[in-house]
Amino acid sequence: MTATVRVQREDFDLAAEVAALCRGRTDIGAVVTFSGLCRDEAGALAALELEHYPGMAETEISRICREAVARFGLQAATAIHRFGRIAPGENIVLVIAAAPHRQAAFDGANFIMDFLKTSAPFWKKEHRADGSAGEWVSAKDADDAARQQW
Amino acid sequence: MTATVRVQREDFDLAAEVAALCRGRTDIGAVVTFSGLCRDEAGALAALELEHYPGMAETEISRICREAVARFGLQAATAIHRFGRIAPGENIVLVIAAAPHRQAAFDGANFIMDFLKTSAPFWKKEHRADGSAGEWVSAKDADDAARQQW
Amino acid sequence: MSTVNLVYFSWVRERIGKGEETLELPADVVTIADLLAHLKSLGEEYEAAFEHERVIRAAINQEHVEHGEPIAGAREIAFFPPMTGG
Amino acid sequence: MSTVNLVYFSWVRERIGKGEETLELPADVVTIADLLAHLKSLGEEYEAAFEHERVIRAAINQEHVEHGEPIAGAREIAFFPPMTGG
Repeated sequence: MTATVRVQREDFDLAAEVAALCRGRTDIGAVVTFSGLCRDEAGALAALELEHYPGMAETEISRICREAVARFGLQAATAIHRFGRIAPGENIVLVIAAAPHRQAAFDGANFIMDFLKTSAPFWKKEHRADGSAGEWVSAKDADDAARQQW
Repeated sequence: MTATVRVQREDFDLAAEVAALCRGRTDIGAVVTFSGLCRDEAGALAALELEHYPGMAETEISRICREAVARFGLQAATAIHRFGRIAPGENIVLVIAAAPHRQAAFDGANFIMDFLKTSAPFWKKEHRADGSAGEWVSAKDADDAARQQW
Repeated sequence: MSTVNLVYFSWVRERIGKGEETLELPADVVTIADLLAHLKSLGEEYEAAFEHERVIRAAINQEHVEHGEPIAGAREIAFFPPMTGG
Repeated sequence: MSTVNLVYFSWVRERIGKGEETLELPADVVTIADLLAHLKSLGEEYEAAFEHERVIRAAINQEHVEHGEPIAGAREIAFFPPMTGG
Protein backbone atom coordinates (compact mmCIF):
# COMPACT_ATOMS: atom_id res chain seq x y z
CA MET A 1 0.00 0.00 0.00
CA THR A 2 1.71 3.16 -1.16
CA ALA A 3 -1.01 5.72 -0.42
CA THR A 4 -2.27 6.73 3.02
CA VAL A 5 -5.46 8.80 2.89
CA ARG A 6 -7.48 10.14 5.80
CA VAL A 7 -10.33 12.62 6.17
CA GLN A 8 -10.62 13.66 9.79
CA ARG A 9 -11.74 16.36 12.19
CA GLU A 10 -8.61 16.31 14.38
CA ASP A 11 -5.25 17.88 13.55
CA PHE A 12 -2.39 15.83 12.06
CA ASP A 13 1.26 15.48 13.08
CA LEU A 14 3.59 16.30 10.20
CA ALA A 15 6.66 14.62 11.70
CA ALA A 16 4.76 11.45 12.66
CA GLU A 17 3.35 11.12 9.13
CA VAL A 18 6.76 11.58 7.51
CA ALA A 19 8.32 9.13 9.95
CA ALA A 20 5.60 6.53 9.26
CA LEU A 21 6.17 6.82 5.55
CA CYS A 22 9.98 6.48 5.76
CA ARG A 23 10.25 3.93 8.58
CA GLY A 24 12.61 1.03 7.93
CA ARG A 25 13.39 2.14 4.39
CA THR A 26 16.69 3.29 2.89
CA ASP A 27 15.53 3.66 -0.72
CA ILE A 28 13.79 7.03 -0.33
CA GLY A 29 15.90 9.98 -1.45
CA ALA A 30 13.41 12.85 -1.31
CA VAL A 31 10.35 13.67 0.75
CA VAL A 32 8.23 16.72 -0.07
CA THR A 33 5.45 17.81 2.26
CA PHE A 34 2.75 20.40 1.67
CA SER A 35 0.81 21.85 4.59
CA GLY A 36 -2.17 24.06 3.82
CA LEU A 37 -3.13 26.37 6.67
CA CYS A 38 -6.14 28.50 7.50
CA ARG A 39 -4.95 32.01 6.69
CA ASP A 40 -6.19 35.34 7.94
CA GLU A 41 -4.16 38.34 6.90
CA ALA A 42 -6.63 41.05 7.81
CA GLY A 43 -7.84 39.77 11.18
CA ALA A 44 -11.40 39.55 9.79
CA LEU A 45 -11.72 35.78 9.91
CA ALA A 46 -12.80 33.90 13.05
CA ALA A 47 -12.61 30.46 11.45
CA LEU A 48 -13.32 28.40 8.35
CA GLU A 49 -15.99 25.72 8.39
CA LEU A 50 -14.95 22.81 6.16
CA GLU A 51 -17.84 20.77 4.79
CA HIS A 52 -17.16 17.54 2.92
CA TYR A 53 -18.91 14.66 1.19
CA PRO A 54 -18.17 11.66 3.42
CA GLY A 55 -17.08 8.63 1.46
CA MET A 56 -16.55 10.44 -1.82
CA ALA A 57 -13.89 12.68 -0.24
CA GLU A 58 -11.76 9.66 0.73
CA THR A 59 -12.42 7.90 -2.59
CA GLU A 60 -11.51 10.93 -4.68
CA ILE A 61 -8.31 11.74 -2.74
CA SER A 62 -7.24 8.07 -2.94
CA ARG A 63 -7.76 8.10 -6.69
CA ILE A 64 -5.65 11.26 -7.05
CA CYS A 65 -2.86 9.80 -4.89
CA ARG A 66 -2.80 6.54 -6.83
CA GLU A 67 -2.58 8.50 -10.09
CA ALA A 68 0.33 10.56 -8.70
CA VAL A 69 2.14 7.43 -7.50
CA ALA A 70 1.86 5.85 -10.96
CA ARG A 71 2.64 9.00 -12.94
CA PHE A 72 5.69 10.18 -10.98
CA GLY A 73 6.98 6.85 -9.69
CA LEU A 74 6.38 7.84 -6.08
CA GLN A 75 7.47 5.35 -3.43
CA ALA A 76 4.74 6.54 -1.08
CA ALA A 77 2.12 9.26 -0.79
CA THR A 78 0.05 10.55 2.11
CA ALA A 79 -2.92 12.92 2.02
CA ILE A 80 -4.85 14.02 5.09
CA HIS A 81 -7.70 16.54 4.84
CA ARG A 82 -9.47 17.95 7.87
CA PHE A 83 -13.13 18.98 8.13
CA GLY A 84 -15.13 20.96 10.68
CA ARG A 85 -14.23 24.29 12.24
CA ILE A 86 -10.62 25.39 11.66
CA ALA A 87 -9.15 28.59 13.13
CA PRO A 88 -6.53 30.84 11.50
CA GLY A 89 -3.06 29.36 11.89
CA GLU A 90 -4.41 25.80 12.05
CA ASN A 91 -3.71 23.06 9.52
CA ILE A 92 -6.28 22.19 6.84
CA VAL A 93 -4.50 19.70 4.61
CA LEU A 94 -1.28 17.69 4.48
CA VAL A 95 0.21 16.04 1.39
CA ILE A 96 3.45 14.04 1.41
CA ALA A 97 5.24 12.53 -1.58
CA ALA A 98 8.33 10.32 -1.36
CA ALA A 99 10.52 9.37 -4.31
CA PRO A 100 14.09 8.33 -5.13
CA HIS A 101 14.83 11.79 -6.58
CA ARG A 102 13.71 15.30 -5.76
CA GLN A 103 11.80 16.40 -8.86
CA ALA A 104 9.42 13.44 -8.71
CA ALA A 105 8.67 14.21 -5.06
CA PHE A 106 8.05 17.90 -5.81
CA ASP A 107 5.89 17.11 -8.86
CA GLY A 108 3.95 14.41 -7.02
CA ALA A 109 3.01 16.63 -4.09
CA ASN A 110 2.18 19.55 -6.39
CA PHE A 111 0.02 17.34 -8.65
CA ILE A 112 -1.90 15.91 -5.70
CA MET A 113 -2.60 19.42 -4.37
CA ASP A 114 -3.73 20.77 -7.76
CA PHE A 115 -6.19 17.92 -8.27
CA LEU A 116 -7.30 17.84 -4.65
CA LYS A 117 -8.22 21.55 -4.89
CA THR A 118 -10.50 21.04 -7.89
CA SER A 119 -11.75 17.45 -7.50
CA ALA A 120 -12.00 16.55 -3.81
CA PRO A 121 -15.50 17.33 -2.47
CA PHE A 122 -14.75 19.95 0.21
CA TRP A 123 -16.27 23.40 0.64
CA LYS A 124 -15.12 26.25 2.86
CA LYS A 125 -17.42 28.72 4.60
CA GLU A 126 -16.11 31.76 6.47
CA HIS A 127 -17.04 32.63 10.03
CA ARG A 128 -16.29 36.31 10.41
CA ALA A 129 -14.59 37.81 13.44
CA ASP A 130 -17.30 40.49 13.78
CA GLY A 131 -19.97 37.79 14.08
CA SER A 132 -21.64 38.65 10.77
CA ALA A 133 -22.66 35.87 8.41
CA GLY A 134 -19.70 34.66 6.39
CA GLU A 135 -19.61 33.69 2.74
CA TRP A 136 -18.87 30.40 1.06
CA VAL A 137 -15.38 30.67 -0.41
CA SER A 138 -15.51 30.89 -4.22
CA ALA A 139 -13.60 28.49 -6.41
CA LYS A 140 -10.66 30.14 -8.15
CA ASP A 141 -10.10 30.09 -11.91
CA ALA A 142 -6.40 29.86 -11.05
CA ASP A 143 -7.02 26.47 -9.45
CA ASP A 144 -8.63 25.13 -12.62
CA ALA A 145 -5.74 26.54 -14.64
CA ALA A 146 -3.25 24.87 -12.31
CA ARG A 147 -4.95 21.54 -12.85
CA GLN A 148 -5.08 21.94 -16.63
CA GLN A 149 -1.30 22.30 -16.84
CA TRP A 150 -0.64 18.63 -15.92
CA MET B 1 14.75 37.92 9.45
CA THR B 2 12.94 35.69 6.97
CA ALA B 3 15.66 33.11 6.30
CA THR B 4 17.02 30.58 8.78
CA VAL B 5 20.19 28.85 7.57
CA ARG B 6 22.29 26.30 9.41
CA VAL B 7 25.14 23.96 8.45
CA GLN B 8 25.54 21.32 11.13
CA ARG B 9 26.72 17.81 11.89
CA GLU B 10 23.67 16.77 13.93
CA ASP B 11 20.25 15.77 12.56
CA PHE B 12 17.37 18.25 12.34
CA ASP B 13 13.77 18.04 13.53
CA LEU B 14 11.33 18.69 10.68
CA ALA B 15 8.33 19.41 12.90
CA ALA B 16 10.28 21.75 15.19
CA GLU B 17 11.57 23.75 12.22
CA VAL B 18 8.11 24.11 10.67
CA ALA B 19 6.64 25.07 14.06
CA ALA B 20 9.36 27.69 14.61
CA LEU B 21 8.67 29.21 11.23
CA CYS B 22 4.88 29.37 11.70
CA ARG B 23 4.73 30.25 15.41
CA GLY B 24 2.38 33.09 16.29
CA ARG B 25 1.46 33.80 12.67
CA THR B 26 -1.90 33.49 10.92
CA ASP B 27 -0.85 34.92 7.55
CA ILE B 28 0.87 31.78 6.20
CA GLY B 29 -1.31 29.70 3.88
CA ALA B 30 1.16 27.16 2.54
CA VAL B 31 4.29 25.46 3.86
CA VAL B 32 6.35 23.19 1.61
CA THR B 33 9.20 21.14 3.05
CA PHE B 34 11.85 19.18 1.21
CA SER B 35 13.87 16.53 3.02
CA GLY B 36 16.80 14.98 1.18
CA LEU B 37 17.84 11.60 2.54
CA CYS B 38 20.86 9.36 2.13
CA ARG B 39 19.61 6.64 -0.20
CA ASP B 40 20.86 3.14 -0.74
CA GLU B 41 18.78 0.98 -3.03
CA ALA B 42 21.26 -1.80 -3.63
CA GLY B 43 22.59 -2.29 -0.11
CA ALA B 44 26.11 -1.40 -1.32
CA LEU B 45 26.46 1.86 0.60
CA ALA B 46 27.65 2.01 4.21
CA ALA B 47 27.45 5.79 4.47
CA LEU B 48 28.07 9.10 2.72
CA GLU B 49 30.76 11.46 3.93
CA LEU B 50 29.68 15.07 3.40
CA GLU B 51 32.54 17.54 3.09
CA HIS B 52 31.80 21.27 3.03
CA TYR B 53 33.53 24.63 2.81
CA PRO B 54 32.89 26.19 6.23
CA GLY B 55 31.78 29.79 6.00
CA MET B 56 31.12 29.77 2.28
CA ALA B 57 28.49 27.03 2.69
CA GLU B 58 26.40 29.17 5.05
CA THR B 59 26.96 32.32 2.97
CA GLU B 60 25.96 30.66 -0.28
CA ILE B 61 22.83 29.00 1.13
CA SER B 62 21.78 32.29 2.74
CA ARG B 63 22.19 34.06 -0.58
CA ILE B 64 20.04 31.44 -2.33
CA CYS B 65 17.34 31.67 0.35
CA ARG B 66 17.23 35.47 0.20
CA GLU B 67 16.89 35.30 -3.57
CA ALA B 68 14.02 32.81 -3.25
CA VAL B 69 12.27 34.97 -0.64
CA ALA B 70 12.45 38.01 -2.94
CA ARG B 71 11.59 36.19 -6.15
CA PHE B 72 8.59 34.18 -4.91
CA GLY B 73 7.38 36.49 -2.13
CA LEU B 74 8.08 33.90 0.54
CA GLN B 75 7.10 34.80 4.09
CA ALA B 76 9.88 32.65 5.49
CA ALA B 77 12.51 30.15 4.37
CA THR B 78 14.64 27.63 6.23
CA ALA B 79 17.58 25.63 4.91
CA ILE B 80 19.61 23.21 7.01
CA HIS B 81 22.43 21.14 5.50
CA ARG B 82 24.29 18.45 7.42
CA PHE B 83 27.94 17.48 7.04
CA GLY B 84 30.01 14.54 8.25
CA ARG B 85 29.15 10.84 8.05
CA ILE B 86 25.51 10.12 7.15
CA ALA B 87 24.07 6.59 6.96
CA PRO B 88 21.36 5.38 4.52
CA GLY B 89 17.92 6.47 5.69
CA GLU B 90 19.31 9.53 7.50
CA ASN B 91 18.55 13.14 6.62
CA ILE B 92 21.02 15.21 4.59
CA VAL B 93 19.20 18.45 3.89
CA LEU B 94 15.99 20.25 4.85
CA VAL B 95 14.42 23.16 2.98
CA ILE B 96 11.20 24.89 4.06
CA ALA B 97 9.33 27.62 2.21
CA ALA B 98 6.26 29.43 3.55
CA ALA B 99 3.98 31.66 1.49
CA PRO B 100 0.39 32.92 1.38
CA HIS B 101 -0.42 30.58 -1.53
CA ARG B 102 0.71 27.12 -2.52
CA GLN B 103 2.50 27.65 -5.83
CA ALA B 104 4.92 30.21 -4.35
CA ALA B 105 5.76 27.79 -1.55
CA PHE B 106 6.34 24.91 -4.00
CA ASP B 107 8.40 27.08 -6.35
CA GLY B 108 10.42 28.60 -3.50
CA ALA B 109 11.42 25.24 -2.04
CA ASN B 110 12.16 23.80 -5.47
CA PHE B 111 14.27 26.83 -6.46
CA ILE B 112 16.30 26.69 -3.24
CA MET B 113 17.01 22.98 -3.78
CA ASP B 114 18.01 23.41 -7.44
CA PHE B 115 20.49 26.19 -6.59
CA LEU B 116 21.70 24.53 -3.42
CA LYS B 117 22.58 21.41 -5.45
CA THR B 118 24.76 23.31 -7.90
CA SER B 119 26.06 26.28 -5.87
CA ALA B 120 26.44 25.31 -2.22
CA PRO B 121 29.98 24.01 -1.55
CA PHE B 122 29.30 20.43 -0.41
CA TRP B 123 30.79 17.21 -1.75
CA LYS B 124 29.69 13.63 -1.13
CA LYS B 125 32.02 10.66 -0.88
CA GLU B 126 30.75 7.09 -0.65
CA HIS B 127 31.81 4.62 2.02
CA ARG B 128 31.04 1.19 0.61
CA ALA B 129 29.41 -1.60 2.62
CA ASP B 130 32.14 -4.08 1.55
CA GLY B 131 34.83 -1.82 3.01
CA SER B 132 36.39 -0.98 -0.37
CA ALA B 133 37.35 2.60 -1.15
CA GLY B 134 34.32 4.61 -2.25
CA GLU B 135 34.12 7.21 -4.97
CA TRP B 136 33.35 10.90 -4.84
CA VAL B 137 29.81 11.33 -6.13
CA SER B 138 29.81 12.95 -9.59
CA ALA B 139 27.84 16.10 -10.30
CA LYS B 140 24.86 15.43 -12.52
CA ASP B 141 24.17 17.26 -15.77
CA ALA B 142 20.50 17.02 -14.78
CA ASP B 143 21.20 19.25 -11.78
CA ASP B 144 22.73 21.94 -13.97
CA ALA B 145 19.75 21.66 -16.33
CA ALA B 146 17.35 21.99 -13.39
CA ARG B 147 19.06 25.18 -12.32
CA GLN B 148 19.07 26.63 -15.83
CA GLN B 149 15.28 26.41 -16.05
CA TRP B 150 14.71 29.17 -13.46
CA MET C 1 -40.81 5.67 -11.77
CA SER C 2 -37.50 5.08 -10.06
CA THR C 3 -36.33 5.96 -6.57
CA VAL C 4 -33.08 7.84 -6.01
CA ASN C 5 -31.26 9.28 -3.02
CA LEU C 6 -30.20 12.89 -3.53
CA VAL C 7 -27.52 14.67 -1.47
CA TYR C 8 -26.67 18.36 -1.48
CA PHE C 9 -23.64 20.26 -0.20
CA SER C 10 -22.51 23.81 0.57
CA TRP C 11 -24.80 26.57 -0.69
CA VAL C 12 -26.82 24.11 -2.78
CA ARG C 13 -27.75 22.41 0.50
CA GLU C 14 -28.44 25.75 2.20
CA ARG C 15 -30.70 27.04 -0.58
CA ILE C 16 -32.71 23.82 -0.82
CA GLY C 17 -32.92 23.72 2.96
CA LYS C 18 -31.92 20.10 3.42
CA GLY C 19 -28.87 17.91 2.95
CA GLU C 20 -30.58 14.83 1.55
CA GLU C 21 -33.87 13.44 0.37
CA THR C 22 -35.29 10.47 -1.49
CA LEU C 23 -37.36 11.16 -4.61
CA GLU C 24 -39.46 9.19 -7.06
CA LEU C 25 -38.43 10.25 -10.56
CA PRO C 26 -40.65 10.25 -13.67
CA ALA C 27 -39.50 7.94 -16.46
CA ASP C 28 -38.57 10.85 -18.73
CA VAL C 29 -35.78 11.95 -16.37
CA VAL C 30 -32.86 10.26 -18.13
CA THR C 31 -29.78 12.43 -17.57
CA ILE C 32 -28.37 14.70 -14.86
CA ALA C 33 -29.58 17.67 -16.92
CA ASP C 34 -33.11 16.21 -16.98
CA LEU C 35 -32.94 15.74 -13.23
CA LEU C 36 -31.87 19.36 -12.68
CA ALA C 37 -34.80 20.56 -14.82
CA HIS C 38 -37.17 18.31 -12.87
CA LEU C 39 -35.88 19.56 -9.51
CA LYS C 40 -36.27 23.20 -10.60
CA SER C 41 -39.97 22.47 -11.21
CA LEU C 42 -40.44 21.41 -7.59
CA GLY C 43 -40.26 24.85 -5.97
CA GLU C 44 -38.45 28.14 -5.68
CA GLU C 45 -35.84 26.77 -3.24
CA TYR C 46 -34.67 24.41 -6.00
CA GLU C 47 -34.87 27.20 -8.56
CA ALA C 48 -32.59 29.30 -6.32
CA ALA C 49 -30.16 26.43 -5.74
CA PHE C 50 -29.84 25.57 -9.44
CA GLU C 51 -30.27 29.09 -10.87
CA HIS C 52 -26.79 29.05 -12.42
CA GLU C 53 -27.01 25.50 -13.65
CA ARG C 54 -23.68 25.46 -15.45
CA VAL C 55 -21.65 25.90 -12.27
CA ILE C 56 -23.41 23.03 -10.51
CA ARG C 57 -21.29 19.88 -10.18
CA ALA C 58 -22.83 16.44 -10.00
CA ALA C 59 -21.74 13.02 -8.79
CA ILE C 60 -23.38 9.64 -9.32
CA ASN C 61 -22.56 7.00 -6.72
CA GLN C 62 -19.79 9.32 -5.46
CA GLU C 63 -18.08 9.79 -8.82
CA HIS C 64 -17.92 13.09 -10.71
CA VAL C 65 -20.11 13.13 -13.85
CA GLU C 66 -21.03 15.63 -16.56
CA HIS C 67 -24.59 16.93 -16.93
CA GLY C 68 -25.19 14.71 -19.94
CA GLU C 69 -24.55 11.53 -17.95
CA PRO C 70 -27.48 9.03 -17.80
CA ILE C 71 -28.68 8.42 -14.26
CA ALA C 72 -29.90 4.86 -14.82
CA GLY C 73 -28.70 2.64 -11.98
CA ALA C 74 -27.82 5.55 -9.70
CA ARG C 75 -28.24 4.82 -5.99
CA GLU C 76 -27.01 8.23 -4.88
CA ILE C 77 -26.82 11.47 -6.84
CA ALA C 78 -25.07 14.53 -5.39
CA PHE C 79 -25.23 18.20 -6.39
CA PHE C 80 -22.78 20.81 -5.17
CA PRO C 81 -20.87 23.99 -6.14
CA PRO C 82 -17.27 23.96 -7.43
CA MET C 83 -15.03 22.57 -4.71
CA THR C 84 -12.85 24.75 -2.51
CA GLY C 85 -10.86 22.31 -0.39
CA GLY C 86 -7.12 22.07 0.03
CA MET D 1 54.96 39.00 -5.09
CA SER D 2 51.73 38.66 -3.19
CA THR D 3 50.69 36.18 -0.51
CA VAL D 4 47.45 34.23 -0.77
CA ASN D 5 45.75 31.50 1.24
CA LEU D 6 44.66 28.57 -0.90
CA VAL D 7 42.06 26.00 0.17
CA TYR D 8 41.16 22.75 -1.60
CA PHE D 9 38.18 20.43 -1.26
CA SER D 10 37.05 16.95 -2.23
CA TRP D 11 39.27 15.14 -4.76
CA VAL D 12 41.22 18.33 -5.48
CA ARG D 13 42.29 18.26 -1.82
CA GLU D 14 43.00 14.50 -1.95
CA ARG D 15 45.14 14.74 -5.10
CA ILE D 16 47.18 17.70 -3.86
CA GLY D 17 47.52 15.98 -0.49
CA LYS D 18 46.57 18.94 1.69
CA GLY D 19 43.54 21.06 2.44
CA GLU D 20 45.21 24.44 2.61
CA GLU D 21 48.44 26.27 2.10
CA THR D 22 49.83 29.77 1.84
CA LEU D 23 51.76 30.69 -1.29
CA GLU D 24 53.77 33.60 -2.60
CA LEU D 25 52.62 34.35 -6.13
CA PRO D 26 54.73 35.85 -8.94
CA ALA D 27 53.48 39.20 -10.24
CA ASP D 28 52.45 37.72 -13.61
CA VAL D 29 49.75 35.61 -11.94
CA VAL D 30 46.77 37.89 -12.56
CA THR D 31 43.71 35.68 -12.98
CA ILE D 32 42.36 32.39 -11.63
CA ALA D 33 43.48 30.78 -14.91
CA ASP D 34 47.02 32.12 -14.40
CA LEU D 35 47.00 30.74 -10.88
CA LEU D 36 45.91 27.29 -12.08
CA ALA D 37 48.75 27.30 -14.65
CA HIS D 38 51.20 28.36 -11.94
CA LEU D 39 50.03 25.64 -9.55
CA LYS D 40 50.35 22.98 -12.27
CA SER D 41 54.01 23.94 -12.60
CA LEU D 42 54.64 23.14 -8.93
CA GLY D 43 54.50 19.35 -9.17
CA GLU D 44 52.67 16.29 -10.42
CA GLU D 45 50.18 16.30 -7.52
CA TYR D 46 48.92 19.69 -8.75
CA GLU D 47 48.98 18.46 -12.34
CA ALA D 48 46.78 15.52 -11.29
CA ALA D 49 44.39 17.76 -9.33
CA PHE D 50 43.96 20.26 -12.14
CA GLU D 51 44.30 17.87 -15.09
CA HIS D 52 40.77 18.62 -16.32
CA GLU D 53 40.99 22.33 -15.71
CA ARG D 54 37.59 23.17 -17.14
CA VAL D 55 35.66 21.24 -14.49
CA ILE D 56 37.53 22.93 -11.62
CA ARG D 57 35.46 25.52 -9.75
CA ALA D 58 37.03 28.49 -7.99
CA ALA D 59 35.98 30.88 -5.26
CA ILE D 60 37.64 34.13 -4.16
CA ASN D 61 36.95 35.20 -0.59
CA GLN D 62 34.19 32.53 -0.48
CA GLU D 63 32.36 33.70 -3.60
CA HIS D 64 32.13 31.71 -6.82
CA VAL D 65 34.18 33.19 -9.68
CA GLU D 66 34.99 32.31 -13.30
CA HIS D 67 38.52 31.38 -14.38
CA GLY D 68 39.00 34.79 -16.00
CA GLU D 69 38.48 36.60 -12.69
CA PRO D 70 41.43 38.76 -11.49
CA ILE D 71 42.76 37.63 -8.12
CA ALA D 72 44.01 41.03 -6.96
CA GLY D 73 42.91 41.60 -3.36
CA ALA D 74 42.10 37.96 -2.71
CA ARG D 75 42.69 36.82 0.87
CA GLU D 76 41.45 33.28 0.26
CA ILE D 77 41.16 31.36 -3.00
CA ALA D 78 39.44 27.96 -3.12
CA PHE D 79 39.55 25.22 -5.76
CA PHE D 80 37.11 22.33 -5.84
CA PRO D 81 35.16 19.98 -8.15
CA PRO D 82 31.53 20.59 -9.13
CA MET D 83 29.40 20.48 -5.99
CA THR D 84 27.28 17.48 -5.04
CA GLY D 85 25.40 18.60 -1.95
CA GLY D 86 21.68 18.57 -1.32
